[in-house]
Amino acid sequence: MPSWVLSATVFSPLAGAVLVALLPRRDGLLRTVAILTTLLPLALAGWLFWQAPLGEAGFWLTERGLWVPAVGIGYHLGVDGISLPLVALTAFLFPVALVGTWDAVRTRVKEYLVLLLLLETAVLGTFLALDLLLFYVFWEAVLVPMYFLIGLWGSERRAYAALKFFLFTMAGSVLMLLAIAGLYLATGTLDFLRLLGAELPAQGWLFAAFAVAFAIKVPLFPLHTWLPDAHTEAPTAGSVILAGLLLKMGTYGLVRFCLTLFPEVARAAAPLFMALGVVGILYGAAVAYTQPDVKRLVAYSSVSHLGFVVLGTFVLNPQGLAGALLQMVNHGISTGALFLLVGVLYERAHTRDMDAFGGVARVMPTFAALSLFVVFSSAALPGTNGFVGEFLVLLGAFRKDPRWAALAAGGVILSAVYLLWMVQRVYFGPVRPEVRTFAPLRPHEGAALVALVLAVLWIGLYPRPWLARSEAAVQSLVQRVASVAEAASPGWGGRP
Amino acid sequence: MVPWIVALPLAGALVNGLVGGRLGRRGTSLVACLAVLGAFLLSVAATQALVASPERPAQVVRLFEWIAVADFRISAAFQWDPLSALLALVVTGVGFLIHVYSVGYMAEDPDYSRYFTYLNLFVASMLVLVLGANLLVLFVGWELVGLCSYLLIGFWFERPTAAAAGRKAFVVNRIGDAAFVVGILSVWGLLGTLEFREIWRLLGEGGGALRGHPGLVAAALLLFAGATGKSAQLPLYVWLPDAMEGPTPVSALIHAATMVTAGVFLVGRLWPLFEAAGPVLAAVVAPVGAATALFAASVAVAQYDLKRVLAYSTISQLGYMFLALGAGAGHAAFFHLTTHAFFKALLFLAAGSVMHAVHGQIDLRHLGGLRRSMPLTFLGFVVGALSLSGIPPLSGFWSKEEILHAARAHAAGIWVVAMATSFVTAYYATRAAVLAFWGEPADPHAHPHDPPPAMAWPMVGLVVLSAFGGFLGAQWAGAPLRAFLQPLFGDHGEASSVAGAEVAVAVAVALAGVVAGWWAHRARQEPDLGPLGRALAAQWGVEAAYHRAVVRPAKALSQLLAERVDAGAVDRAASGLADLVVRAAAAVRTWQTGNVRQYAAGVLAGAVVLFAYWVLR
Amino acid sequence: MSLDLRPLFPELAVVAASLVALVGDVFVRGPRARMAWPVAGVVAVSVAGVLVWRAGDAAFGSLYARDALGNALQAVALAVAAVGLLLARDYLVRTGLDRGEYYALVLLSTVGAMLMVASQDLLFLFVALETLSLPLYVLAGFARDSHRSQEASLKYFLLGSFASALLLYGVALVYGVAGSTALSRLAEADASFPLLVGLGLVVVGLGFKAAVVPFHAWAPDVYEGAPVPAVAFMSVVAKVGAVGALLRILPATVPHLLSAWQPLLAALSAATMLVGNLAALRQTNLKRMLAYSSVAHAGYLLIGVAAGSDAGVWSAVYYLAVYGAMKLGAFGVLTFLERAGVEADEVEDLRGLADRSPAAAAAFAVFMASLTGLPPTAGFVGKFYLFTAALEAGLLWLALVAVATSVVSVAYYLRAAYTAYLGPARAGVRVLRAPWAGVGLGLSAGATLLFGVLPGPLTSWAQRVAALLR
Amino acid sequence: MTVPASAYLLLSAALFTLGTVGVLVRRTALILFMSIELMLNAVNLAFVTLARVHANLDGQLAVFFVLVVAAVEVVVGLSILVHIFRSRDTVDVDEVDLLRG
Amino acid sequence: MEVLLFAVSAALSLAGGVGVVAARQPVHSALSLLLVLGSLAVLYLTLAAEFLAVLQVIVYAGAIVVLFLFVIMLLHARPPESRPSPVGGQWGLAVPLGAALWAGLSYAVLRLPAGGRELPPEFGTTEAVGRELFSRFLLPFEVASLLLLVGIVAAVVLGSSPAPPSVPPRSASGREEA
Repeated sequence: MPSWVLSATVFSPLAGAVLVALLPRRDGLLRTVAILTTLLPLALAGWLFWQAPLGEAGFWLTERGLWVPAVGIGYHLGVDGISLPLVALTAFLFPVALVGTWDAVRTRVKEYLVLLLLLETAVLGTFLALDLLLFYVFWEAVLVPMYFLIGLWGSERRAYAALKFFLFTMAGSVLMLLAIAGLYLATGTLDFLRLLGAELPAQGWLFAAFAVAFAIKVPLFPLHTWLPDAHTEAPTAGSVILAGLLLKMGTYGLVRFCLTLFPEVARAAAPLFMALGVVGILYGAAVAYTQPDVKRLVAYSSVSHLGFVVLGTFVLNPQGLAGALLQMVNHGISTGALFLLVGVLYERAHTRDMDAFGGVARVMPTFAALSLFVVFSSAALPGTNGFVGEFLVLLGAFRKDPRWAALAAGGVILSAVYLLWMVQRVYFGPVRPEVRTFAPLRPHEGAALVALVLAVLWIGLYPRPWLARSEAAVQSLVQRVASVAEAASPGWGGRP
Repeated sequence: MVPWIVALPLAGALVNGLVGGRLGRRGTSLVACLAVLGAFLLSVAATQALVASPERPAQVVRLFEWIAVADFRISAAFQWDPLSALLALVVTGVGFLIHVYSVGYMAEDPDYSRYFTYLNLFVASMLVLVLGANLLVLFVGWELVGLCSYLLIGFWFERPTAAAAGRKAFVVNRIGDAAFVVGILSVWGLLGTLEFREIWRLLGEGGGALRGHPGLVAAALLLFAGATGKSAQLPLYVWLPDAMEGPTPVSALIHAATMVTAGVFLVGRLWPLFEAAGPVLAAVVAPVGAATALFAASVAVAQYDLKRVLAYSTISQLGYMFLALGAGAGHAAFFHLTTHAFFKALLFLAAGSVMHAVHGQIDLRHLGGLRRSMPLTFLGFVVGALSLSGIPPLSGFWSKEEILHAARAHAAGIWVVAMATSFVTAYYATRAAVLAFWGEPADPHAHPHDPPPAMAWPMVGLVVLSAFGGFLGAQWAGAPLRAFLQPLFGDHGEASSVAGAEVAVAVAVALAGVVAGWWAHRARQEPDLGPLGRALAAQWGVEAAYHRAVVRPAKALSQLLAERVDAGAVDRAASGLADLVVRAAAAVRTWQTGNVRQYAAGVLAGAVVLFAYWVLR
Repeated sequence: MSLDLRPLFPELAVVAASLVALVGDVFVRGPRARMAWPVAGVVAVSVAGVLVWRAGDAAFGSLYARDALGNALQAVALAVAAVGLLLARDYLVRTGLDRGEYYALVLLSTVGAMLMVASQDLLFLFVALETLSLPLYVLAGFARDSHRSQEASLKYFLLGSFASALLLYGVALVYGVAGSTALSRLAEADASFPLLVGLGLVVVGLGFKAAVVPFHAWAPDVYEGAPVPAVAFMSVVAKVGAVGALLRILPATVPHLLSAWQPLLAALSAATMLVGNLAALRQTNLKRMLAYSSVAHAGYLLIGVAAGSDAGVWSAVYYLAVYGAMKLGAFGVLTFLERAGVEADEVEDLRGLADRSPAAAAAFAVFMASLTGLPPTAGFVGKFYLFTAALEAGLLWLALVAVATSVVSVAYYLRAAYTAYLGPARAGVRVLRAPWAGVGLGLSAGATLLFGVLPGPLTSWAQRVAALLR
Repeated sequence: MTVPASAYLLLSAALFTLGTVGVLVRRTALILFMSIELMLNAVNLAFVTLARVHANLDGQLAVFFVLVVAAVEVVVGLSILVHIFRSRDTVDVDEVDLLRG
Repeated sequence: MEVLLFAVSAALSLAGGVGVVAARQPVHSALSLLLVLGSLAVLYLTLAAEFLAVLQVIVYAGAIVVLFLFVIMLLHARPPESRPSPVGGQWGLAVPLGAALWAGLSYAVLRLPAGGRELPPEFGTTEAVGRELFSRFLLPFEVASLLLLVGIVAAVVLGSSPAPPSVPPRSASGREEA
């Protein structure tokens, strides 16, 4: 397989963005071109998914080039079992989000689409970059498009939310930048594969800097307060991408960098992260319950769900890690779909206040049926994708310490509580007069939701293709953490 | 063949769900009923094969590898053995009858195809539950039946009470399910497998080295906690009475005959595990079952909503089954499970007929005198009530007798409770029948009549089963059920001889209950039970206590976390930092006065500081 | 002693262009013909740039050296001058200020900066500094009839002279210690109190030019009052000269005194970043905000000086180049705007820019992102180099201050970029046609993006400076 | 050289300080400007003294250049001052504070 | 002799310095400045800088101070510091800062290496200085001519009455009209 596939995957949306920028301002045309553009990375990601060799742990396709030769920084992309699912998810979610919100944005359509396409390039790059500086570039490049997406097409408090989102993430990532600089000084390289074999100094501090950056992005309690605001104020497609993909950048970073580069510290810090994960699961669910705003409710549910991912990551065994990986994908699909649902409702009611709804299931039966699928996927009902991921995480947690699993299982109860509460208030109950005038589900909305529901069922019923592609990578990572930890004494490293 | 048993109703659900609207009512009903009938016939065929082979080995069909990571590998697989066969027959058999009944009952409903979609989906899910070859597949079914229960309870979702009841059912079940999940994890952690056959193999013969292992005890307790949720046992029973918000056929199928027995099935399925877990069965399962049986029966005495009476009765009867399991009489529990499915479904269908006839009226105080106008319904209800009360020779008598016998052999205290329950059961069953069918019609202008054939024939079928179903397990008939289940529960536990003083006492107690019920309500009056009556009507205050101790605090805690902690502290910390920066920014700006001389002073000050640094260095 | 003037050809070219503009102004009338001055200026600086690019190393007496550091910074200064001239033309015509003197002053100031970064002698440095500064004082007041412009000019002049005097005393002290003002002699001097005080006063004087806290207070006022194109030019050229001189004097000449001056420079750097970014945070006047941003950037540049290492030097050179592109561009966007017939200088005046000139708005967003230090812009790469240099020098705390203030800076840069995308436009604000400035803006934006996406060539180029320092 | 160099240098320091104080305390732009000239002259004195001390002419040449620069500064500065005075009728620097914040 | 000259000149220059800073009238300041310049010229003579002494008198006293005086006349400067200032006399800042500066500078100059080297005979003469100026310091000398050019341009730009432009003159900043 030619290695330029990776570059093509990453940069095809960028090319699309340029194209959209150059085309005349005819909204329909622009939207069509944008959607067609996103099909390119989808096709390429699909091909990667198809071609992925099973049982191979390393990066099975890499691409190298010189980038800043003067300081020995390279252009290095690569895909393995850990990044592949996320690449596939990204390539899948963007067209779905674009189709699902076809004409939800009616002002400055060109800018909107250009930003979304830029965002896709940045997200894909984040997941594929194998040079730390390149990773950081993509990581930060995500911020600006997202900032504008929230700030320009968001709802009432958009400026505040956009800035808050930016400041929180930036605050963490600059620390990561320092850590990257430190790594460079210590080893003379930022090539991920070379760093794997290098002797790293002051691992504790480096780990901490990386971990804080990722924890804010995840977001891990108590660094999560940017998230409800950003999710709530963002336009629908923005929320879908934000929840579905941007949060994954944090969890992906934890797995890819924190675990892999600093295994000893990761082991030492695992209890802390597990605790934070479990706190996040319970806290997010508890806070979600009394939110009057549907979008805020979904946003807090993300805090809860991402807690599972962190928990699974740091139990440091194959089931937990595989579950965490799968749960990243699942959360992307389910919560992305949830935000799409809210977007469909918002299109009709222009409010997100749960009190304004009631009886939607009577007026929009198909929509309600699809919604229930999504809700139960989010509530991890067996047969849906959520169950597979959460169960694996719980299994991993149980192996580590049954008490963690027991606490986390509490989150399973709570997710049913708040999600069904939402369903009861929005979809059920007497039909409110305002709701009676709701337009039925439109074809593009339906198409996006059906695509998501099919993904929900695919992973729920037959997750093998996903699990098999990451299994080897997961196992080798777990072994790496375990073996290094045995070889060296765990601890918080020295001072930088 | 086995996967097809599941596939047929699933296909029915799919067809009705996707294109049900275009099939028309007749098409929808045909698809739904035929799917279940097909599943029933397939089950019968498969059961015959099983009966034919004397060892009755469990037959496992693997479909595909479902979840596999490293040493954890689980397949989607079905298992056909006597227990699943029994349950599959009950589910598809009773299910078919209720499907047919529903054709009549729901004939006027605008969401006809949605109803049958759910109902077919339920049957498929229940079959997944009973046919699953490992705990995880069982759990899939377990949760899916919960989902269907949720959907069907809230079928008339525009009624706020229905929507709330559905959610309550799901959430309360989820509490049990969470424990169940941890139980599954424990089993895997302990045994490294979730396959039933493997579990049996590893824990056969009393568990061997693992007997009484604390992990095993924990696993058994957690799994039992899951069972209490689904089977509405103390303390998680509260959802079932509210579940009566659903259409009555649903109550009959899900909340009486099949789904609620899933807990009993689970314990039976993991019988070797429970046996190996040591004291769990005797110390926990039996007392919980007994307590639930008596408690729910007592509450049923004071209910006026006919369906609620039946719901509490169901809870009570499920308590019997757990009592039996706790007493070690697995076959008795499953015998009762089967007969209970017959007579309780019959009772519900009769109640449904009543509702159908009197325009949804279900309050016993506003019913009465239906005896003459609805003879078939009257017959069905009385047969069901008497069977429930354990009056010979109806089916309930035989199965209850087995349980009482086992209880007596197990522990005197349990037996006493069981007898007391028997009395109360007969009392409230008679009370309900009297209030509904005797006396003068409550509304002289109404002309209630027996239901149309689609609803009548299933009732007839269940009347027959309720009356004569006892042969399945009765000693005089050679206890075929016991023999059938023998590979699972073994031979231990002495069979009831159905003779002698023991039976006489039991029958006497039941008759006493019937007589008391008749006597107390013969004039359609409610005897004043004083404070006891009020306590009973209020379910001993359990619901209120839950509200005070769980629901309200949970809501308050959530509110507290959202407002005080999240917005008030966590977010405030971040915005406080931002405020600090902004205040510093404002301070810095005040230095910029626009005055040149001050700026010069600033430059000079900088220079002086520089000097100072080099002097002091 | 015969003089080989060849190394001075670049400077001479620029001087010649300035003379052309001055003298020609007397004779030439008519708007079309007057286009000759900017064209001549741009051509001259381009030629000078090529000459600098091709120039080898050569010493010119003991005062002036044509070396890698000088060449690099001269190239930056020339590029800045070229873009600065392009940005000015449309504005000057519009405001009736289109006089040859403007171009002459810009070019003379550029010569000052060129000499300053190449000077090997403190005395010569002083003369060059004045050659840089005096034209800037006049440029600040070039909008003769504006009270604000006058005030800017007066403040800049008075404070600038004051700072020059302080610098001069520093030179005297150094001379007293070393017996010469040549840097080569300074390099041999041992640490002594008078030497350090002398160096300190030199730092004060140069710090003033670069707008380093606490010598920065003039900058916001002057930038607000002066005409926009002049601000764009001066905000960059003064920094090129001053930071270049600091690099030459401190890390390149007295590395053996590192332990003496490093803490001080680091402290200045930290204070500058903090004050600059904090003060910019609440500004509603865009020119003032950019002025404080330029203060803040002086702080970032000082990191490179404070690091005192090869990496520090070349990182600072890199960042100077990048800073030139993004700052010129940021101010340049303002030359497109006009409110009620005068300069539009409020952040709010940007409203609606995206609708009326999408390209300008997009470019502005790029400049803001780059000033913030976000990838994939050049500002990010530059900051990364500087932070790395700080870490390498063991100045972790300084790096932390730098990143923390970068985060703070997000708030005001992004707000400005964001405002450009809000509508509707403020009443009375017009977006003007400015083809010359458009070219300048395009060049700046192109450089900002190019050096961010493909930093390799510029990095190698900057690194040559460090290699040849030794 | 009977008077020690340090005496000259101390005088220069004192004059320089006087100049800086003048810049800080005077409001008339002209006087403020003259104070700066005073500072430059103090520097010149130091240069001349140090040239004498080191017995090389660099210091004296420095004075020459300072002189030239001072002359140009005066031209430029006075142009600015006169210009401002003509349009605002004041040379009080405290009144020149349109720009602030 | 030298001591006396030094003492008198130093005293006069200090007095002049105080005068520059303290005089109420700009004219008095200018005259005080003249006093300083003159005294310094004398001191230059004692320091073997005859060329500079001459230059000091011609350029500074003869040109610069005269220029100052012209401007003072032009502005018919009245005592301006009558209205209250927003920052006051700033003495509170100036005195401690000045004291610190003076202390620092004094300490620094006292620690400079002592001289005592023999001077060449023609040291400081016009010829000697000129030779240096046109050899080693030729470049700054040329640059200084550029500076003078800047001065001229400044005078032209700021001093000339505005040429009648094709568009009406506009101020560069928007807020002042408000």
